[in-house]
Amino acid sequence: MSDTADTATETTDDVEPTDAGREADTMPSPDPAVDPTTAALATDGLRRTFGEVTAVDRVSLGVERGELRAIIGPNGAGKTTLFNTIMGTLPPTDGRVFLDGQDVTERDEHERPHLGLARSFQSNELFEEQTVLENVRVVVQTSRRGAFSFDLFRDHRSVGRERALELLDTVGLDAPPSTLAKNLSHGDQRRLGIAMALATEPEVLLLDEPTSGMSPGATTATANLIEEIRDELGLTVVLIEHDMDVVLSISDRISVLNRGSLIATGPPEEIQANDAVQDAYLGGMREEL
Amino acid sequence: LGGGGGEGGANDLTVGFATSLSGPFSVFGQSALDGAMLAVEDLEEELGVSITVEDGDTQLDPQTGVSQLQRMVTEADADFTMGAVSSSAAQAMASWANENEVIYMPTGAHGDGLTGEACGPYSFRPTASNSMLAASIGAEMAESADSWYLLYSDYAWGQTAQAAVTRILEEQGKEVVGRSATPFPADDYSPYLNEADNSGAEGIGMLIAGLDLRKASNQLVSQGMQGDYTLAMHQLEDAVFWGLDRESAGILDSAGQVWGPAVDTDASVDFCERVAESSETDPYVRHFLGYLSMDQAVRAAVRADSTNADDMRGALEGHEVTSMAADIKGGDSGMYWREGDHQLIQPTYTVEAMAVEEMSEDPYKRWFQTVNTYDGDDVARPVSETGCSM
Amino acid sequence: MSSDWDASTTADATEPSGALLEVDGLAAGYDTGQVLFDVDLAIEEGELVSLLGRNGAGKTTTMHAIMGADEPAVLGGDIRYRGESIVDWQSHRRANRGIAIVPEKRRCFPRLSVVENVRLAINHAQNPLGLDEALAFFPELDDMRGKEARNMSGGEQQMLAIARALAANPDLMLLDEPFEGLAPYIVRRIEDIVADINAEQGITVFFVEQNVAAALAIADRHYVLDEGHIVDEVTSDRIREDEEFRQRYLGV
Amino acid sequence: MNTTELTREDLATVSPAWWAAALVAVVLLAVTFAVEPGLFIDQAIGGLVYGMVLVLVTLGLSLILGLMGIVNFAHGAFFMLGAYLSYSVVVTLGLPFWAALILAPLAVGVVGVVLEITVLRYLYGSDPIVSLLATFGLTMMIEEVIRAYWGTAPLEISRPSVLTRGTDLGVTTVPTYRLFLVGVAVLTIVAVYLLISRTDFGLTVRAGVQDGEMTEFVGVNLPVRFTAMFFLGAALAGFAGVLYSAETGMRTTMGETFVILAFVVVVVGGIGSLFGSVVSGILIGVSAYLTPVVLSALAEVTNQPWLALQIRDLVPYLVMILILLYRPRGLFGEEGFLE
Amino acid sequence: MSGETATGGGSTETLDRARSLLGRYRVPVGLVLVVVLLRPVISNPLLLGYEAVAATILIWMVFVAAFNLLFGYAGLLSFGHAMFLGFGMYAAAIGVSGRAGAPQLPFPVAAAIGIAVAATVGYLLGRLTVEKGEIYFAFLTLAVAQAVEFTANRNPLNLTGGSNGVTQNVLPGFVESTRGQLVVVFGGLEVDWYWFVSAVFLVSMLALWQIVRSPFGRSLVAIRENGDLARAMGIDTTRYKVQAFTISAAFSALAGSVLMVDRYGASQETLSVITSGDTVLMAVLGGVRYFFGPIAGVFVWQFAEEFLNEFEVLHLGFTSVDLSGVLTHWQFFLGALFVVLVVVAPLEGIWGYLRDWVRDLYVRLKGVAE
Ligand SMILES: Nc1ncnc2c1ncn2[C@@H]1O[C@H](COP(=O)(O)OP(=O)(O)OP(=O)(O)O)[C@@H](O)[C@H]1O
Ligand SMILES: Nc1ncnc2c1ncn2[C@@H]1O[C@H](COP(=O)(O)OP(=O)(O)OP(=O)(O)O)[C@@H](O)[C@H]1O
Ligand SMILES: [Mg+2]
Ligand SMILES: [Mg+2]
Repeated sequence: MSDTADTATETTDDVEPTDAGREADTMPSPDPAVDPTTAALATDGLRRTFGEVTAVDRVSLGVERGELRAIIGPNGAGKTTLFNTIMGTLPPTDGRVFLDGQDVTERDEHERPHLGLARSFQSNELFEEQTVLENVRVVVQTSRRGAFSFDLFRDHRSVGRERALELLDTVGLDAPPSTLAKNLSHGDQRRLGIAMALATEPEVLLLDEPTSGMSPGATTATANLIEEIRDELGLTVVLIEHDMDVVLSISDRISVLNRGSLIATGPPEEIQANDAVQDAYLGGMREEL
Repeated sequence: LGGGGGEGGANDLTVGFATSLSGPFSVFGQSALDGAMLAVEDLEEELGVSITVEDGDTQLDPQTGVSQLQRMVTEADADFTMGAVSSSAAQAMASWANENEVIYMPTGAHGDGLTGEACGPYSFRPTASNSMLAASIGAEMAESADSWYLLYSDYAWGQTAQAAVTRILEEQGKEVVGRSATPFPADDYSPYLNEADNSGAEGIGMLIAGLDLRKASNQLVSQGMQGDYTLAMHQLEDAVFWGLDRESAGILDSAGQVWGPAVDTDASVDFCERVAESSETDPYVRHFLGYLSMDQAVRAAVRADSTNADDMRGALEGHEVTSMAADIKGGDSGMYWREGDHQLIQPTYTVEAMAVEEMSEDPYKRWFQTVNTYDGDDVARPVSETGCSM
Repeated sequence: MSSDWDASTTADATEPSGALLEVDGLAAGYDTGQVLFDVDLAIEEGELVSLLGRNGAGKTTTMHAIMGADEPAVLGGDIRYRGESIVDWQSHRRANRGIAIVPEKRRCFPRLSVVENVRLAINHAQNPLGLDEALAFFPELDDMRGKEARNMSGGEQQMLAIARALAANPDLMLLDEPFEGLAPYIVRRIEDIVADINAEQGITVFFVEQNVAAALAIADRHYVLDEGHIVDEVTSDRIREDEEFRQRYLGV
Repeated sequence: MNTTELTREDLATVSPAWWAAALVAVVLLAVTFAVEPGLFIDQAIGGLVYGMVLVLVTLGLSLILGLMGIVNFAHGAFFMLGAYLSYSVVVTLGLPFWAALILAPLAVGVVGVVLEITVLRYLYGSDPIVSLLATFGLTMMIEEVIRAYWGTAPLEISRPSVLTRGTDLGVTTVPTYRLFLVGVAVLTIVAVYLLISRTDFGLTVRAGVQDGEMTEFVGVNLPVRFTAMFFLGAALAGFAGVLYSAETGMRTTMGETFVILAFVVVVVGGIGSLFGSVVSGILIGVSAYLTPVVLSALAEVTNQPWLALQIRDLVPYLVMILILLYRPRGLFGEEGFLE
Repeated sequence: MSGETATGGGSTETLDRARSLLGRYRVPVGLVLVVVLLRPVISNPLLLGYEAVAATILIWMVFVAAFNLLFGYAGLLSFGHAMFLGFGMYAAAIGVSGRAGAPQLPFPVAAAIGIAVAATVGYLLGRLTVEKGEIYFAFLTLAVAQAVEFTANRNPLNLTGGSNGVTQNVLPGFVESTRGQLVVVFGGLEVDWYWFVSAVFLVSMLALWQIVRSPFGRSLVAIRENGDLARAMGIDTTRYKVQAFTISAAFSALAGSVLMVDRYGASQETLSVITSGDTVLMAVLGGVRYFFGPIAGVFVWQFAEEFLNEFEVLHLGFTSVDLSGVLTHWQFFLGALFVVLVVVAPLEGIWGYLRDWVRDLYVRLKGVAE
C-alpha cells in the first residue's frame, strides 16, 4: 500500500470516520494508487450526490503519466459523473482532483483544458450548425490563445486552420471539412468529438465511450488510434468503455466502478478473473464469434 | 437673417398639422384636426387665401413629433406648424421649432412649461395653461372642502397641473393632505383610490388625463366612494364623460374648462352645429382649439403678408383676437397674445353637470353648464412668475 | 380514426409472400442527397432479422423510413405492412397498428419520468402491457420510477427506451443499435429478452446492430447494407465462416 | 407541470438568507400596520384581489409555456382580442355580457387554432427564442387588425348591473366585480390543473414538445393535440380579456402592458409550474399594492421623507430581478427548464 | 456584395481560398456602398423623397448591428437594449445642454460619458445575468430597462426631464440647424450632417465587423452554438458573454449620442420597451446570422414605416389605385413578413434570402455561360 492510499483514508477519516471503517472491510485496495503529487491525474475521496443518489462515492484514483486506463462498470455506476466531476462540469460534493500534482478542484471547468485536461462526451456534443472544420478550429484557437482572449485584430481564418485539418485527418474523418456537423452520421460525429478533444492539446484525455455506435471496423481503428495517440504524444488516457474487446486489448490497467465506488483496479487479466467484477459487470461474457 | 418659409407673401399657405392620430389621444387629435379644417373653410372664404393642410401622426412620442415637423418643413415645405395633444410631445416640438425658426402652435397642450422654462421665440400657445385652469377652479375647490387629496397623471401635464392646483389651494389656506402620481395610461386606479380613501381628505382632485379620467371615475364608483367626497377636476373635456352613463357623469362636483358647448353664445352654438355635422365626435374643447390655432396662425401670416417666422412673430405678439374665434370662445374679457411668454390670455370657465333630465343629446351632447367665467388676466400668472425668458 | 380500420378491411386480400413487412425498391434521402437505393427487404411474421453495415451505410435511414419519420424523404418504392402499403401513413398510425421502435440515440423524453415515458407508450398502443409488467424487464428502472430521463445515465436511458417499446407489446419491433452503451451483462439480458418475446409472444424483431457478435447471437438472418444498397442477405453461419465477407462489409 | 412535489422539496432547502429576508419583510409589514392600519388592510386585500386577476390573465400563458415550450408573446394580443370581441358582442350585436363571456373566448380560440396551424406548428421543439420572435410578429398583426377594425380610441361596455357596485368586506369595500373575477380565476385554475395533471392530454403534449417525432413513434397523433392545447391557451387569454376589460375598458395598448406583466408573473413563479404562477401572481399583486405603503410608513418612522418613493409600477420588475438573481429558475420552476 | 456569414467557414478548400481573397474587402466595400447609395435612393421622389431620414437610418443601423453582436453572434437576446441607446442619448443631451446645474460639456465628452456609463452598466448587468439562461436573460434585461425608464420618468435631480425628456439647447456647438437642415461646422468647413453620420457609421461598422470576424467573435459563435461544450473545450464562456455585452452596450450608446443630435434631444419614449422590441424585430427581419442582416432589417423597417405610411395612390399608368387605407396598416404586413421569415428560417431574414437568391442566380448564369 502506498502513501496515497493512506492519505486518502486519512482524508475520509476526517470527514466521515464511520464510513471509512466500512470501506476498509469491503475492498482493501480499490486502486493501488499513485502519489497524487506525481500522478498525471488523481482524485482523492471524490464524491458527488444528486439528492439522495450518490453517483460517485469517495473515489480515489491515480493514473500514471502515459498510462492508458479504462474505467468499466454497470450502467449508472457513476462513470460519466466521475468524468464530469474531474472535469469540473459538475462540482464535486466532496473530495479533490489533482492534475499533474496540482490541486485543481477549485478551478473552473474552462480553465482545465488549459491545464492539460480534455474530454469527449458520451452523447455527441458538437457545434451543430458549424462546419466540421470550424468545430475543430475554434478549439485549436482556444487552446493557443487561452480561455479568454480579447483578440480582435486578426481574421479568425488565419488561426489554427492547418492544425484543425491535420487533426481531422488524424481521427480519420473523411467527410468534407465544410459539412455541417449535424449532418454527419452518428459514427462520424463521434470521431469529430475526439478530434475536438485532441485539439485542446491535452496531457490527460478523458474519453467517454469513444467507440459506441461505431461499426466494428471503425471500433478497431479507433482503438488503434487511441493507442497511437498515447504512444506518439505521450498522453495519459482515461477511457470509459463497454466494449470489452477494446478495453482488454488496449488498456494498461482497468478500474471497475460499481454503485459509485471503485471496487477494483488492476491489469486486464486480473480484472477479468476477478469474481466481484464478473458478478457486477461482465455477467458471463460471450465467447467471441 | 430670420426665419425662412414661403417667399412672396401669404396667398398660398401650407400648414403642417402634427398631432396624435393614433393611440389613447387619437380622439383628441382628430377632433382638433376637424376643427382646424372648419377654420380653413372660413379663412379661405374670408381672406381669399388657399391653404393646404399637411397632417401627420405624432403618436404619443416627442421624437415622432419632431420627425413629423421636420418632414413637413423640409419635404412638404410647410410654412408654419401646429398640433400636438400631449405636453411632452408639444415641448419637444416647440423646442425644435424655436431652434429651426419655424412658427409652431401647440394646439392642445396645457403643461405650464410651454409658456414657462420651455418658451421660445416662435412657439405660441393658443389654449389656457394648467395654472390658468387651476386658478379658475381653485376658488371653488377651496370653498367646497378644506382638505384635499390629489390624484394626478404622472407626466408633464399632470405634474404641472398638480403643482398649480396645490399652489392655489395652499394660497387659499387649504390643505393638500396627500397626492398620488398615477401612471398614464393605467388600468388599475384602485390602490390610489385606497390611498385617497384613507387620507382623511374631504375632497379628491382628479387631475387625470384623457379618457383615463373616465376609468378612474368608474373605479371610484365601484369602490363606493362617490358619496363621501367632493370631487373636482381642473380641466374638463366633455368627451371624456360621454362614455359614462348620465348619472355617473354627474359625480364631478366642479371642473375648470377652456371651452365647451356649455359656453352657449350664438357663435358657439353655430360652431357646435357645424362640428356636429362635420366631425365624428360631438363638439367639445378640442374642436375649438384646432379652429383657434388655424385661425390665429393663418391670420398672422396674412397680417404680416409673409410666412417668415420673425414676421409672423411680430404679427402675433401683443395681438388682440377679434376674429370669429373670439366670438366662439365667449366670455367678455377678450383674448390677446401676451408678449412675454406667448400665452394666449383668454377667459376660462368653471362648469358643473346639469341635472340628468336637462342633459340634451341633439343635435349634439350638452351635459354641463357654466358656473363662472374668469378673466384671463385674473387667472394667468404674471410673466415674471412663469420662468420664461426669450 | 375510423379510416384506419376501413383500410385494413379493404386492403388486398392476397398476401403473396405472407411477409409481415416488405420493403420494395425503397429509395430515400435527405436534402443533401439520396442515401438509400432500391432497398428490398422481406420479414416474415415471427422472424428475428438484423440489418448490418458500416457507419453511414443507411441503416438508421432505413429504420426511419419504415417508421415514417419526417426525414428521410421517401423518393420511390413501397413499404408494405401486413400486405398493406403504409408509405403514406403518418408514423403515429403505424405505431397504433403495432410497430414500435427503439431509435438511435435512445430518444427518451428527457423531462418525463421513467413512469411517464412508459405510460405514454402504453396509452397509445392497441394491447399494451401493464406498467409494472413493462418495468419488470429492468429492475434497475423500477428503482427510479420518478426520475426524469435527462438525469439518468446513458445506459439507463437505453434500457428505458427498450422498456418503452416493449410496453407497447408490438407486433413488429424495430431496434436501432439497442446495445449501444450497455454493459455486457445487460446486453446479455436484452438478448434474452428479445429472444423470449420473439419466441413466446411471436413478436417480429428487425434490428440494427454494430456489435456483430450480438447480432449473430440472436438473429439467424441478416441483411447487409452498404452505401445504401442491400448487398446481401445472409445467414449467421455464412458470416461466421466467410472471413472476407466480414472484412469487406462489416470491417471485422 | 409539477406542482406540489416541488414545493415540499424546495421548502426543505430554503437558505438562511431567505429566512432573514422573510424576517425583514415581516418586521416592515408590522411597522406599516402600526403606522397606517386602515390603509394597510385596504391595500393588502386590494392587492390580493388584483393578484388573482393577474393570475387569471397569466394562466393561459403559463400553460402554453410550461407544456408546449412556446413563449407566446401573442398572449397579450389574444387577451386584447377577447376584450374587443366582447365589445362587438355586447355593443354591436346587442347581446348580454354573459354571452360575450362565452362567445369571445371561443372566437379567440379559433383564431388561436388558425395561427397554430399556419405558424406555431412549425416551431415546436425549436429554441424558445424563435417562438418568442414569431409570436411577436403575430402580435403586430393582431394589434394592427384591432386598430384597423375597432380604432385606437378606448372603448367600454357596461357591466351587468349586479356587478357595478362595491362589496363591503367589513374592513374595506372591494368592487364586487373583482370578487367575481377571483371566483372565476379559482375555478379556472382548478379546471386547468385537473386537465393537465389527470389526463393523457397533458402528458402527450409535454412529450410532444420534447421530441415530436418520437411521440409520433409511440403512436400519438400529435398535431391534433397541439392544436387543441393552443385553442385552450388562446381561449383562456380571450376569457381573461373579456373579464378584465369589462372593468377597465378596451385599449389598444392593453395587450402589450399585460403580456409583459404576465411574463413577469410566470418567470417569478418559475416556468413550468402552475402553482408557481398562482403564488407569484398573488405575491406581485400584493407587493405592488403594499410596497408604497410600507415605504411611506418607513419614511414616517425614520423621518426620512425621501424614502416614500412612488415605485408601484416598478414593483413587479424589482420582485423579478430580486428573485431571479437569487433563484434563477423562479420560485417553483423546474431546474434547467428553458435556462 | 455579400455579407459575412456568422455560421462560419466557407466551402471547399480551393474555392475557399479564392473567395477569401476576393471576399476580404467585400464588407468594407458594401458598407461604403450603403453610405453612398442610401441617400439618393431614399430621397428619390418615387420612394420617400425625404432626405433627412437617411441619416437617422444610418444611426439605427449602427444600433441594431450593436444589438446583433449580442443576439446574432453571442446568442443573447437582450429585450432591454433601448436603455443603452438611452444612456448615450441622455448623457449627450444632458451634457450638451448643461441642464439642472450639470456642467456644460462639449459633445464628444458628453458622448464619451454616455458610452462609459453604458459599458459599465453592460458589464455589471452582464456579470449578473449572462449565465441565467436565455429566456431569463431576456426578461431580466427587460426588467432592468423598465427600471431605467421608470427612473428617467421620475426626473432624478431634475436631470432627465421626466416625460418631457431633454429637448432644450441640445444641439452641440458644431451643429447648426435651419428649417430642418443640419450642418456640421468644423472651423470654416461646412459638412452636411449626413456625411458626418456616415463617418461615424463607417468607423463603427468596420469595428463591429472586425470584432465578429476575429477569433474573439468566433468564440462567441461557438458559445452560442453549445455553451456546455465550449466550456469543456476551454472557452471562458462567462467572460466572453460579459465582454460582448459590454461592447454591444458601448456601441449602442455611441449610436444613441449621435441619434440625440439627429432627433433633437433625448426622449423618454426612446427608453421604452417598444424601442427594444423594434430593435429585435429589425434585426430578425434582416437576418441575425449575417453582418449585413441588421442593415437590411433597419432599411426595410424604416422604409416601410415612412413609405407605406405616406403612400397614397398607386399610379399604374392606365389606372390609379388608392392604397392609402390599406397601407397605413403597414405594421400588419411587416408583421406578416416577419412571421413568414421566422417560420421558414428564423435566423436567415431578408438578407439570408437575398444571398441565396443572388447565389442561385450566379450559379444559373454561370451555367448558361458555360
Ligand atoms: N443530474 C442528475 N440528477 C440525478 N441523478 C443523476 C444525474 N446524473 C446522473 N445521475 C444518476 O447517477 C448515476 C450515475 O450516472 P452516470 O451517468 O455517471 O453513469 P455511467 O456510469 O456513466 O453509466 P452509463 O454507462 O450508463 O453511461 C445514475 O444512477 C444516474 O441516474
Ligand atoms: N438529417 C440528415 N441530413 C443529411 N444527411 C444525413 C442526415 N442523416 C444522415 N445523413 C447521411 O445519410 C447517410 C446515412 O446515414 P445513416 O444515419 O442512415 O447511417 P447509419 O448506417 O445509421 O450509420 P451509423 O452506424 O453511423 O449510425 C450518412 O452519409 C449521413 O451523413
Ligand atoms: Mg456514462
Ligand atoms: Mg445509425
